[in-house]
Amino acid sequence: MNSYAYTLLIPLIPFFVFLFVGMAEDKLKGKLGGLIGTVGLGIATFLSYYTAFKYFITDHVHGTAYTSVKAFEITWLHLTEKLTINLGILIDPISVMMLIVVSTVSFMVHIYSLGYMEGERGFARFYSFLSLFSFSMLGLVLATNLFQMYIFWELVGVSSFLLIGYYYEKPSAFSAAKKAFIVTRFADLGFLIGILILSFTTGTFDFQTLVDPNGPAISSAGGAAFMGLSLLTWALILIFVGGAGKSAMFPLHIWLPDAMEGPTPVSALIHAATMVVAGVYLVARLFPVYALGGPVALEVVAWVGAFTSLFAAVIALTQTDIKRVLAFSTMSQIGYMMLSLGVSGYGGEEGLGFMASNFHLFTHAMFKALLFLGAGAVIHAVHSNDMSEMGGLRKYLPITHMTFLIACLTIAGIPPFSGFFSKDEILVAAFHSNKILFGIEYLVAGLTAFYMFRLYYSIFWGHDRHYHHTPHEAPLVMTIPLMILAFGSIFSGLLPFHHLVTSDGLGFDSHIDWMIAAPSILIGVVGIAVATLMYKTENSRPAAVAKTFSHLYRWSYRKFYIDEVYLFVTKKIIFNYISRPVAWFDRHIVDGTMNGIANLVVFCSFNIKGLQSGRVQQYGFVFVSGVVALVLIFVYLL
Amino acid sequence: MNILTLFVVIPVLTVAGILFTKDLKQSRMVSAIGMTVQLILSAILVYLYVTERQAGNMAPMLFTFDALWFPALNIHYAVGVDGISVAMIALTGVVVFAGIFASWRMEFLSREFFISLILLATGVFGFFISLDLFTMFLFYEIAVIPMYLLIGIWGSGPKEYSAMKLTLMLMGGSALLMVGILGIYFFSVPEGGQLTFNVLEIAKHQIPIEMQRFLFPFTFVGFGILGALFPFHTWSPDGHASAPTAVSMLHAGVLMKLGGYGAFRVAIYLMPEAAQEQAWIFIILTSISVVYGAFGAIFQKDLKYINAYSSVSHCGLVLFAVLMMNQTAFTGAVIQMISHGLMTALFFALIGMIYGRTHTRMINEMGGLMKVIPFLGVVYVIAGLASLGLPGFSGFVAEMTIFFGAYEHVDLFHRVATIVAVSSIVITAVYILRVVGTLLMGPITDKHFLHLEDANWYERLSTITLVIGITFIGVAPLWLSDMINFSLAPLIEKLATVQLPGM
Amino acid sequence: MSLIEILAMRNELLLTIMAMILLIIDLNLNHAQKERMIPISIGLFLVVTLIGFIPQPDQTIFGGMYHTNGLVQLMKNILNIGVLIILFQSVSWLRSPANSTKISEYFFLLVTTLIGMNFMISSGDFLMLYLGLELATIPVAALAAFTHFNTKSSEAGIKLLLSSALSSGILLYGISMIYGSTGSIYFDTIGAAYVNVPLQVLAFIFFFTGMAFKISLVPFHLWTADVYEGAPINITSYLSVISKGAAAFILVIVMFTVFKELAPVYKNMIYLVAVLTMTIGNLFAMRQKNMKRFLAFSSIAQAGFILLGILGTNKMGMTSVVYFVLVYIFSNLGAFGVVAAIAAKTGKESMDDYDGLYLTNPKLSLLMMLSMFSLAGIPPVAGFFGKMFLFTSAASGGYYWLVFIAVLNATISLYYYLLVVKAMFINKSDHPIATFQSDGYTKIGLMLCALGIFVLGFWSQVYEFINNLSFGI
Amino acid sequence: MIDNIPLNSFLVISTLMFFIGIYGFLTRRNLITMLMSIELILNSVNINFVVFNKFLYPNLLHGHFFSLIVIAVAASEAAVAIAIIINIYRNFKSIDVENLDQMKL
Repeated sequence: MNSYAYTLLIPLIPFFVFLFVGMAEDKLKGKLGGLIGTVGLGIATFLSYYTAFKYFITDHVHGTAYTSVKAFEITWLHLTEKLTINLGILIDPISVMMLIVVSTVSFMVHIYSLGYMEGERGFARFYSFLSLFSFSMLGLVLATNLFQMYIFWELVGVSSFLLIGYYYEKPSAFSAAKKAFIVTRFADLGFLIGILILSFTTGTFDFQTLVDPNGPAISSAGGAAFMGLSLLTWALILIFVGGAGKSAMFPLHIWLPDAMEGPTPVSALIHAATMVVAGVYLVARLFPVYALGGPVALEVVAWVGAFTSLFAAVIALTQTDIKRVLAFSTMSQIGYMMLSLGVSGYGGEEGLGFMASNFHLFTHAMFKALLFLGAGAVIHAVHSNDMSEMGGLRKYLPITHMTFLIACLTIAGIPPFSGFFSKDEILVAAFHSNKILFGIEYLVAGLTAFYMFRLYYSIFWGHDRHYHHTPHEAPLVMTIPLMILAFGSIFSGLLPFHHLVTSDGLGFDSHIDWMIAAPSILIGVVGIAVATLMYKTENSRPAAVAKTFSHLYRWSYRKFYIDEVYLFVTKKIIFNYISRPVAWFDRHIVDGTMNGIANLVVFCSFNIKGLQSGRVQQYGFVFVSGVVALVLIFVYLL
Repeated sequence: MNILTLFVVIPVLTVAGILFTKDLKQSRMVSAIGMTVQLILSAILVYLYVTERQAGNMAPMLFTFDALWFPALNIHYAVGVDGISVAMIALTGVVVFAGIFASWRMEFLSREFFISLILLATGVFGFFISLDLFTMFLFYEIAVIPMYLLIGIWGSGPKEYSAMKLTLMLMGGSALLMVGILGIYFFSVPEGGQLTFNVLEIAKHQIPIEMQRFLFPFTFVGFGILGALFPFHTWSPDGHASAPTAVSMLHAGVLMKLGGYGAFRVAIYLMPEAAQEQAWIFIILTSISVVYGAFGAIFQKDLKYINAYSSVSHCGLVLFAVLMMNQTAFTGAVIQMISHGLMTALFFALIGMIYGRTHTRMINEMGGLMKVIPFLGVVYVIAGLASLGLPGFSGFVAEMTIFFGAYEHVDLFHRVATIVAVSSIVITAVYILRVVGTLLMGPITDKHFLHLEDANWYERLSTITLVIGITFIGVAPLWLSDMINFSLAPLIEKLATVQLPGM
Repeated sequence: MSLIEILAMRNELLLTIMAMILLIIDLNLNHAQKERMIPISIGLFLVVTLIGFIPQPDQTIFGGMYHTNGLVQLMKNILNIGVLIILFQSVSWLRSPANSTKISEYFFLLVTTLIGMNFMISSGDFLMLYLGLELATIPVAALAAFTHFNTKSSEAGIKLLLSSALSSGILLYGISMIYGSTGSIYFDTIGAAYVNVPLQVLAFIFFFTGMAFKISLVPFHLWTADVYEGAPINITSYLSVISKGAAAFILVIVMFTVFKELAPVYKNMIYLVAVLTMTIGNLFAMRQKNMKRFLAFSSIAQAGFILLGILGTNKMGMTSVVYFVLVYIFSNLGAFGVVAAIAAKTGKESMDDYDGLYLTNPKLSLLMMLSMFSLAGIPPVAGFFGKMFLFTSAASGGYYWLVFIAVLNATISLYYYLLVVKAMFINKSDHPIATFQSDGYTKIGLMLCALGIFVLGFWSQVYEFINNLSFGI
Repeated sequence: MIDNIPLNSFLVISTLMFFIGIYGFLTRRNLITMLMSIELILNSVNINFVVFNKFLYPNLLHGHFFSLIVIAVAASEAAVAIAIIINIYRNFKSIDVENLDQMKL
């Protein structure tokens, strides 16, 4: 026990809120459930900020490395002699950073939903699920060991499942939830196997032991090899598969767009800011192991990240559902983070990428949550997700409009907004490690600026569509979070991340490298300009462009048919070519054999009935021949 | 009287009491009282056991009681429990209790129903407490035979066929078992010693290896049939599908555990050498049944069939773990038995309750039930999440322990088998969510469902009891796993002495 | 030889006296009064049975022709109990107008055959054995043909008589060879002189088949089904329980004493016959719809199990055989008792008539179910223990595969026993057998069976008692 | 004079009788004839006993007594048999064994 023991409350408060609100769901009238949830999370948020303050400022001796502190730990289960599952709380730079992100966004969403979800059936249920999610997410970021992380990883998955499927009477909503759960579950399979291998090669789950540069994990790097790669590398790759599943990295990304079926605040919280970056967090958590133990695995991370960011950006160009556009942009931004982790080295300047990744994670959480909540406000106003049914909203929704614009500029990487700083660090890191990756990211920066402003213009500019009632600005309870987040997205860029969150805990100095920054600003501006040209006012240019690149357009619009491929695999292969035969085999072969035996017996009993002819002389004959047979066998043969 | 003997006496008294009742009300009241007492008793037993252990009692079996029954054959009525049997007894207590309340409205021949149900329970309790192979076998058969009447009389669908099939296959299993047990008996002691059926006595020395080679398959498969070992599982889907609710609960929840428990307590414990040699065959079979059952479940449309196949998968995991033969895997096996017992009992209870309302078990004929029967719906979701191994529920603990135990083996064969088994968690998720989706979610398909009433008090009681069990183990597994762990020590020592020829 | 020694044969003497008394009383009764014979004879027989339990020293008289000891006495008592139950059960049948004139004949013949069996069991040489055998068989033939107007009955009678005559002819031929080769007919002298030479094996086979006929082992069983079906139910139960039991007793004794030198040979023979008997018996029983015929075949299968005990050729083996026969008497008489009670009231003997019986006559159905489970060897009823011990003794000889086959057969038999249970409990019937009350005698008979079925298993002293009297090779 | 007939020829006779008896039993359709065949079997047995006794164990009498008993038993057996056969004749108006197959399978 130590001065951080109180942090136990941070996850526990939402948990008890969940229990209480969940049990007393139908008793809680009106917004009571929501208020309880919000207050509970408010406390948790306050504690998180206090922790951050305490950890980064008051408790920290200047010039020394940030050490990781175990605030609390209990034994949960003994597995083998060596392996024991503990539950606890680990305080170190990234976990505190995540603590801030999660609690802030979650708190914002809680407040926002008081307005957004007003009058929904099962309002209290919504809040109980939100609290459950907050609990699981906080537990995940505070995990002291890999297995605890896995436990909460699953819990996060299920609460996301519950929230996506919140409108469970809509079949599409539930199937989206199902898809999300099963895809991530499939990825978690990799994670679990990774854990199995890693824990048996290193004999521990504990992060502090794992990331110790001369601990069992990294020293086992040269250990037993399988198919050319060391077991450790395999473990890391498999673990990354788990992370990729949660963070919607290609090709496990298919669940994220559908997940937009959930209520918009949920998308903002889970599918933009927190849960989807769990993958990044996982890799960051084990970063020393990746960097020192399995560089190959790290390369995989980099390339997957890079590809996904490009891939998603291209799709985002053509989507018309605003939430889907945001979803794909989320994928693309997470791609950035993964890449930047992938290109990073360990320690000091080398660890720039690591720092940049977390930095971007932080800023992205702010502006992406802002974007989603803004989109939510828009949807709230026009009751539609489709761009084509929007336009000219800027005069109806001034606040939303402003904040949305800020967010767009941020994501486009225009200084002095925070996005610029974090993205710039990433580009620098990429530039120093691998020019190709750098090129990709550079391109993606442009694409991002383009499609974001495409979105922006088609929502807020252009002429009005005929709305069945004039759109009105969202209530204060919704706009205040927007403003707070806008504030965050503007100024969070000024945080000295290179002193706070670094790969080895030691701060280092970094400055903006204008050789890279300038072009990145430039391409951002270019993207915006093109978007302005095409979408500020209705004109035929977009159509023309679409026609010239019709194939590319269609493919991008159909998300490169990945969904169809998956559908084929699951429906056709699994269901028809495995499950159906299995069922058939069971009915006819296995069962048939058993029945066959029974039938055989019956058959015999029918065919020997001739023996019992009812004629005494035949009986006598059988008798005598029986005697003769016995005599033959036992007198002459034996 | 010895506390363990009470576990047999109380049900018998209950049966006697039911004989004097007249109608449903009285008989269900008597049986409810009896089984409540039984439940309390098992709770007391757990408490006594834990305190006894903490007091430092290191005996392999506690509360032992031994009475010579057939001196000529040295057959004893010998009872005693270790952590494992205590856990199983507690499980049985809970499931039977829930089962009684789940069949609160058994109008037709209610007296006979409760009598047979409790006779079945008697057999199960007796099986778990007995240390003497003869009495063990006796109780085993006592537990099996009432199934015929229970399914045949109160069942649904092709009940005669299913009942006959189930009974005959299980009896065929006991044919194998008989050979195994007699074989063990005649080699229980070195030449000239007093032959014995007592497990502990037999375990003291090694059965000749060539006899083990001959007897192990008999014993293991004999128990395996009851544990739904592929390809001898085929009685289970039909049987479960035709059985009335409480019977499915008891059967899948408890009776199938006799298989795992016996395979562990008799086959492995008494014949470790042969087990080591032949494990690979059965590991292949069990890994098949783990995946096979899951895939089989995906395709089914009848709720009970789905659950039956998932039971095949989960019980396959039990035997799989038992065959892994290390401390962790054994612990996992026992936890899995308990968790599956609770989960599947809960499932069957819910299915029975839903069936009682919608009068169909075909998932494609139902939909949107969550809206009309929220309580049952929520509990069903909980059961589903538990059975797909979500943290916080017992299934997760069990599966993780098993996987880690299995993965402890360093050789490739075991690890591949493990990974095959691990992959089942995804398939499980698929079919569970498929059911939940079509059954509870979406719009209401049939307007008759609009005025279904939600669970009554006895249904709530029966389900909540099980849910509590599941979550309790899921949240705080440590006490349970330690209790089991400790009791495994003798077996682990015995295994440690085994010289592995070849492996 | 003093007169006191004659008392060694007290069972036989008492039964003979009883038979005489019955005849004398019968002379002084007119048709109306015949009914009185029932209480008188049952009372007398009860007395005989009770006297049988008075302990008695081992003795050998007539120069070894006749000997008695604890085991023999026990066997006789077991048979007495069985016959007593049958007497109780047959009352309602005797009261039917067709038989009311022949009541005393029935008792007389029954007692006579019992005398024969007693002599057979305690015989010390082949002459006495043969004499007892015939005395036990011929009156049964008369009983089988008891209902003289019924063609089936007389057919049964003649079939039984002819085939038994043939078998006893062959048996005698075997005995003559034994005599020729050893020069003696006394068990002990022969047992000492017997060796494994072809002639004597041949002789043994002839003798064995003669006994196999009595126990109705495959392939010497074919008469069984027809005779059982044709004969009146109580005679059927008598044949299937008492005479089978007696034959089993003497067979196991002879096997363990006279032919012990031949054990290596006859073990294989018994192995073969046992497998055949169990399997064929089951296969035939599966299809039967007539309850008597059904029980006949099932009793054939049961005989196969008895051989497993003999195969043990040790103390455990003999104990298990005697114990099994004891249990088997109660179980089978329970079944036959129910069939008899129903047939006496309604004349229905087919399994289909039993549909829905439980709803109308629960007690009968329960007893029937218990008997079925006991015959199938399902715990907790006694049959389980009987079978279990037979298997144990077979396993003690190392015959694991035989045990396996046997238990599989037990499973098959469970199938058709369950068919009866199914008919009574599960099947629905539009016109089930109406509810009826049996008379006191029948009730007592049935209750005795139920009691035996329940108690014998758990009450291990019974087994111990038998075990202390038994012996092995 | 009997002494100069060897034992074997007696045994051959008895064996022949035995098998003739069995043959008759299995083939004759008339119940009475079947009974007679059985008598043949029994008599072959009697011959056996007597000659064994006379030739091998002349100083003992077991064989003789045995054959006497067998004769007596055979007589009683025949008596009962005839009784039943008469009864059958009443029922079937024939004593052909072929008719006696109402019960089969």
